[in-house]
Amino acid sequence: MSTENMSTKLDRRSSKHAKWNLWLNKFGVYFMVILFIAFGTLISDKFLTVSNFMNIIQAVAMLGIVAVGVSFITYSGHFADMSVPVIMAFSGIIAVGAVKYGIVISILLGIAAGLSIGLVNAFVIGKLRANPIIWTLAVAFVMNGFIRWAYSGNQIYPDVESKGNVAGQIFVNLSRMNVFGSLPLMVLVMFIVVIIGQILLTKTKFGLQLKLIGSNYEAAKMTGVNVSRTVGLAFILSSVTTSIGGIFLTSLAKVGAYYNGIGYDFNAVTAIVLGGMTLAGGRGNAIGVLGGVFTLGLLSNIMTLIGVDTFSQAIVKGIIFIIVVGINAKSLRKLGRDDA
Amino acid sequence: MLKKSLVLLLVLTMVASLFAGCAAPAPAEAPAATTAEDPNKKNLEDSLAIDISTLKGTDGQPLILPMEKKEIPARPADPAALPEEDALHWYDMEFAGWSAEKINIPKSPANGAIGKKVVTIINGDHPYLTAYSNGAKKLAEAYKMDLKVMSPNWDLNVQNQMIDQAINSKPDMIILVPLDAKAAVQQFRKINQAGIPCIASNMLPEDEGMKYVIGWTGPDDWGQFRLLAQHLAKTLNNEGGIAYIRHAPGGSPFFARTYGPITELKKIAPKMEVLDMQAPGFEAEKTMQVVSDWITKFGPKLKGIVAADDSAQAIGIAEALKKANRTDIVVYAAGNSKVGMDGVKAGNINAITYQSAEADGAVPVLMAADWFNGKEVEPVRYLPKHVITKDDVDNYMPAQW
Amino acid sequence: MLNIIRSKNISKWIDNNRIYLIFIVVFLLATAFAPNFFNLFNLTNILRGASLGMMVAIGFTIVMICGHMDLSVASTLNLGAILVIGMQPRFGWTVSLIAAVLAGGIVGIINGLLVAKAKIHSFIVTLGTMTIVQGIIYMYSHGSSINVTDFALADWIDKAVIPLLPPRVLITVIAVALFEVFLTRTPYGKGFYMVGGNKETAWLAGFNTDRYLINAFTISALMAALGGALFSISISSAVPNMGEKGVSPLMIVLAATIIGGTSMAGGKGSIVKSAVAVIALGTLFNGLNCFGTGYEVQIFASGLVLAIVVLYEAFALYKQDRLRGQRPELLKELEDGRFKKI
Amino acid sequence: MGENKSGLALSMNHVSKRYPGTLAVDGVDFEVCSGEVHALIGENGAGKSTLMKMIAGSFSDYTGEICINGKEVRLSSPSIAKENGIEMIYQELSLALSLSIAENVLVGNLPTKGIFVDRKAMVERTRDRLKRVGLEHLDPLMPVKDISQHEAQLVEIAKALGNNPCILVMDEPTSALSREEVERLFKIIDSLKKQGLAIIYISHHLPEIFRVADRVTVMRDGKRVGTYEIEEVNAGKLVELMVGRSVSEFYSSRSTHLGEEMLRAEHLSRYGFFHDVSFNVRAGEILGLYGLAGAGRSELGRSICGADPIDEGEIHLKGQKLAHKNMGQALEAGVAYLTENRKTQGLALRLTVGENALAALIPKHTKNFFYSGKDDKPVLDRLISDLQIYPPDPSRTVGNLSGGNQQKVLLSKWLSISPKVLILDEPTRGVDIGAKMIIHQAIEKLAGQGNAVILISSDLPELVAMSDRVVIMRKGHLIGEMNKGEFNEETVLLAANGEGGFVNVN
Repeated sequence: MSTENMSTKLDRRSSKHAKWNLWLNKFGVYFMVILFIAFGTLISDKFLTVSNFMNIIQAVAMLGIVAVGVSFITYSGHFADMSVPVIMAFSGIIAVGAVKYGIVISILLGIAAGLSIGLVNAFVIGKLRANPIIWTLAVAFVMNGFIRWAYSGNQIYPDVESKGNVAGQIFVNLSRMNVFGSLPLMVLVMFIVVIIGQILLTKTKFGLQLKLIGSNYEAAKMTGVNVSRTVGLAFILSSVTTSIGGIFLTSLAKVGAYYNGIGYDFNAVTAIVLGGMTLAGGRGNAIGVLGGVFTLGLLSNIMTLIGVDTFSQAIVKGIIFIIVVGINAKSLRKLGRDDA
Repeated sequence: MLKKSLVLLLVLTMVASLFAGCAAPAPAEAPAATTAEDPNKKNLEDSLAIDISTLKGTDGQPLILPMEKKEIPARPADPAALPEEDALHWYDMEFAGWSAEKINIPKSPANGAIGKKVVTIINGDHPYLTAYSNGAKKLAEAYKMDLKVMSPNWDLNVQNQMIDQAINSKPDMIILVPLDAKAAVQQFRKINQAGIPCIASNMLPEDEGMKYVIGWTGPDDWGQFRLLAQHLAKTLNNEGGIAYIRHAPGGSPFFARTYGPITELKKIAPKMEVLDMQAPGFEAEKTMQVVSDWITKFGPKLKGIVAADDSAQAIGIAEALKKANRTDIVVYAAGNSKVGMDGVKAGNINAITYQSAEADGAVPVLMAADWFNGKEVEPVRYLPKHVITKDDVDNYMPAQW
Repeated sequence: MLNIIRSKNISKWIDNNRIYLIFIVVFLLATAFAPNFFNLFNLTNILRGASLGMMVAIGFTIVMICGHMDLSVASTLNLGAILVIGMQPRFGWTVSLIAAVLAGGIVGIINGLLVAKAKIHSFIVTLGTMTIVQGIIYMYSHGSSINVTDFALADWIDKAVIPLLPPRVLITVIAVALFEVFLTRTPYGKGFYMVGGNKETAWLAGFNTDRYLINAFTISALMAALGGALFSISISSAVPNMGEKGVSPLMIVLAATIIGGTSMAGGKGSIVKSAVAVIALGTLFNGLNCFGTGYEVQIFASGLVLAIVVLYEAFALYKQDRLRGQRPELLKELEDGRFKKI
Repeated sequence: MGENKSGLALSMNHVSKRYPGTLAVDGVDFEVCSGEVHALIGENGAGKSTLMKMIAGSFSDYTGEICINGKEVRLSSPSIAKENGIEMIYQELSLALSLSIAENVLVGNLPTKGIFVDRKAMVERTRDRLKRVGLEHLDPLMPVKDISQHEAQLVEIAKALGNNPCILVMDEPTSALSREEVERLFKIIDSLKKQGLAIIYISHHLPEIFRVADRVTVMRDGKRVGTYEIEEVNAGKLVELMVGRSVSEFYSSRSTHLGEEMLRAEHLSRYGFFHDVSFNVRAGEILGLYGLAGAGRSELGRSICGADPIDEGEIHLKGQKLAHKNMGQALEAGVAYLTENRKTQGLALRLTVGENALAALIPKHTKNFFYSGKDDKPVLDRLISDLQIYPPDPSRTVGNLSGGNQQKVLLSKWLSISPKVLILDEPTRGVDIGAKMIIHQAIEKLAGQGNAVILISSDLPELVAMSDRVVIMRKGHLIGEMNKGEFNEETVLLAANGEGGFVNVN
């Protein structure tokens, strides 16, 4: 009798502990955000201001938009999309090229361009089950070569391409525009993408089935989930947000060029993983990813405020990244949800 | 078993065909020997008659401008011992090439530039370098030279292979844009040892490397930024804190575009202060983040920003300033890309350096032509220096890239 | 029936040796059509260019056989390069080369410990160390490249004393051969395949799997550092940011390893095949460059090769999956015509 | 101890092992003598597997004392266990699929010549070992991924035997074997016993235990209930000890009410897997589907539910042609398939009980694009209480549950949508008796509600007791059917072997 009591007590405690660990895993990144904010407030009186926070958020807005899309891929257990940079470059360059037909067509065609790469990825990875990293790497190579060839290594400019019509101006302004007073459009889009992403992941058939796929692909398949379509959709969604990010980036840089977007592939993975998603899939959420993106922004902000030079910043970032992910992995292992 | 025999077969074919291949190139050299004296003279005369002063860049500026002179001070005993704020600390970087003793430089054939085979190896793919190649091609066309451009896409290993490939194709001249000032030494040495005349372009190699080349042409980064700094000091009345957005590490611009203005300002406006320097790369959003952080950190102390690039970096700066409503901060940058000139025109950038990409590509070809024509060639040929401001920016439109 | 067996064997054979076929095709095409391609000088040049990638591919392949990924090789390569040049003036070549390679080894040990003991995904660990090591390199070199003025070693190491095989290439080839023998012919080497094929089994069979992982990452980093050091010796200088712009050696090696038939899932792969794949990609680049095509065509072509290989692999896996467990006597029944043909 | 036994090979004194939150093994004493087969039984979660893993050296943090041949040892890693002559045959296959049979069999012990692997010796040695388990026809250099699952199980046994152990632990070694292979294994065990090996045999199959064991130890809730000479006990007694209460009748007879025809397969073929299969199943009926390993039963089940393609033939559901292209469409029509591979294909082990149990409900609970979770809780509560899933906490990670409870969760996934036709592939493999009863009740309940069940099982008593009708497959063909009353364990088995007075329906 007494042992039974003991064991149920033990059970209950461990269950409580488990829930806490799980919560930590889900939103733990925000502890870090709070930690950083506290630290920033300590080191600089200028840190805790609206304008500083606006700066931080705006600086990472594009990364946020891209990362939320790529996080669908990570969530489905397909690691990452190495074709992110070329999708960004391609969507941007096509959007600039189409700016002469008006801003709406420009944006739509830009997204369609990125989407077309996403569709190929979706088919080859979703349906044919090619290795996602290698395939997207191949796509990155091929498209990189293609864009350079098609534009003979030149970059194109929205104001030139628009031939003087107002669309070119609007295009350049996309990344500079404020809505509702002083809310930058990019930031608004980022929050919208995060909210849609969160809803998609947690409240729809797609998201729930994606979780199942990420946790055990075969089991999902044997539960009647249309795995190829769902995985494909993840790649398509990723390509859409990546295209949006690419158009913003191009608008900000005022040029469409094949080199736009370099580095966004690994940066997105960094943010996603910091945000509590594991590469094994099926864990994390879009709000966590947003936290990961914020963390990166805060980290840069604080280090520049302290006066850390560029090189040391890289070292500190790398170390914090490994530590955070290490803690996360450990807490998951305590839960018996070892992903290794 | 199958595998083994396959490997054997492969090795055999390779060896067999190698010998076949070695024998093949021999007859190609035969016609050169039969060339008589006369056509050479004729060729020289024709070449000298070519007038390139009418060539214009896509920006409407003359492609070739007369070279600017630069004063060369005496080298201090140990430049590295001087503080970094002292211009002479950077002596070896800035004045590389002027005093190098040339080694084993081939003699000019003095038989005219027409028909000469030139290989240009640039350092990577970038719109600037696309314009660079266009400039080079334009001049090569004028001289009826056979110009081939190779790009290793920023990969040093690939560039080394391309140099070997270029040597292997036995051209009359190799023009090399090194990826790195120091790695260039061995590259030029290799070309030199192969007996092929060589010109360095755009990226100034170390003094050691200048021994092996006929000459170097390119922008005077240090000089340009001194000029820019003078303009900056004047605008700010020799006061205020300056922050620097640096070039990507690994090349001479990383230093020239930061320490050029720093040393100059130290000299002409000692009250001006270096606040910080960061290298966020050529990304608008990262630069924006850094500049925003600076504005937060330094507040009104920050009076001016010097950037190594007038496109993405300058855009990032402009965005950050606009958000913070800091119209008082002045911005100076290198470049003259379209984006940069648009920025100057719009008032986002106070001034940029004039660095014609097409001229950058054309001048080394001109140097090659001069050399083929038997003319005297100076060891260093700078592109003209100029600071573009709102007043004269229209003269440089449309931009080359 | 015989037909089926034979066609199955041939496709299996092609599958196993595809990299040699790819190499031969690329090589023959280049020989036939590319000007200035087929001569000793140029072929030596290709091998010289490939030796860096081959050296990195050795360790990278071992890590991949263990079912892991090492993104930090490009940084480690830079570390080896910068240290050997940076230390040479004070310590001489021997000491600085050893120190540079050992410094790479430390990176590898850290990678290995974090993967094996802290149980963090290797993709993440090496993504982190990649950034950290690159930062350290910049700090060490102050963001500048460095060089030495002693060219004696540089000249020796790249001079083709033996046709096709300058010392640098020779060292690389020997390293590839040694590691291939080690991996496929010794019991310890076989253990890497076991650990990658099924970690649980390997552990239960008494293998110290953690040590294997640490060793794999250490070998990877050691070889990357050695490759970088030899490369920098050959140019008497070191650049801190090789691979930061353009296409990183990491991507080339990754592509080559996959084209060479190493499986990302682990348990399968060959160092020689990875090395041949590096040479094949180098030949492709070189051949296309002989035509004077721009870089865009070269990257397009290598991407295409990679894409085809990935697609082929996916298709083979799909087919294998579909046919697993088929009963031969039922297939016989089909052939006898009791049913419609497939 | 008995006279024929020569001393203690292994003795464990008061050993314990704690997992986070549970005491899996709680102060157990256990011993095995040389030349003895000691069976270890208990329900899933009773602690047998943990105890065995302890012997195999999987844990470094157990408490208590372990002696081998009278000497105390600390078995903190698999290599130490191996050094002490302990070999283990695992329930889940532990072979590296991409490596060759030889490398797997000789793992950690490859023959060398100098520093190199001696390939010739490797092949020869492997061939010898394969011969012992009747696999002499396999090429030792063939990769393991190319052999069948039951062959792989035998390779696993060959691997363990090859190291000449003095203590051999077998954890459900027969779960993937056919009858003949099981019989061959028993012969091997007999001869090993004669050689003086100490064998620990874990199984849920009581008949097997009575066939091979000398003594039996029963565990429950991490504790040892008792150790008995095999002559002292009978099946009923053992079940009682395991479950902790008396089980008067294991298989209750149920009254069936057969309705209309639910599903009819007409000349179904998937080329190379099964050919020309026709049968039907009625509402309320449990149709047993039996065949030896490799007969094509699972393949048939997978094809009917749309997981695999059908090359020829038609399926009719309630008289209407079922034209499904994938599993999702089959599910929508009401045909579900419970996989035999719980861990690889059945459950997402990293997710919770709730997420797994409701996985199939996702499309049904999605309205207007959004998933509504408000119906989740009642469904989940009902499933957990119906199937007595323990612990009754839907937020538990499935991977931490015992095998029996995992199987219940897997079943609950399909019960949640109560499909018209449910195909169950080995629904009680590796499951303890208590869980088995609950699963059987749930299946009967489902059939009782007017659904059809197709039961694929190698467990003959289960198949015979549960089924209203049995169809037999052999080598990819459906060779006949038997109605209630016409079949018993023996006739079914004979039919599956192609013998006996069985009328071929084709």
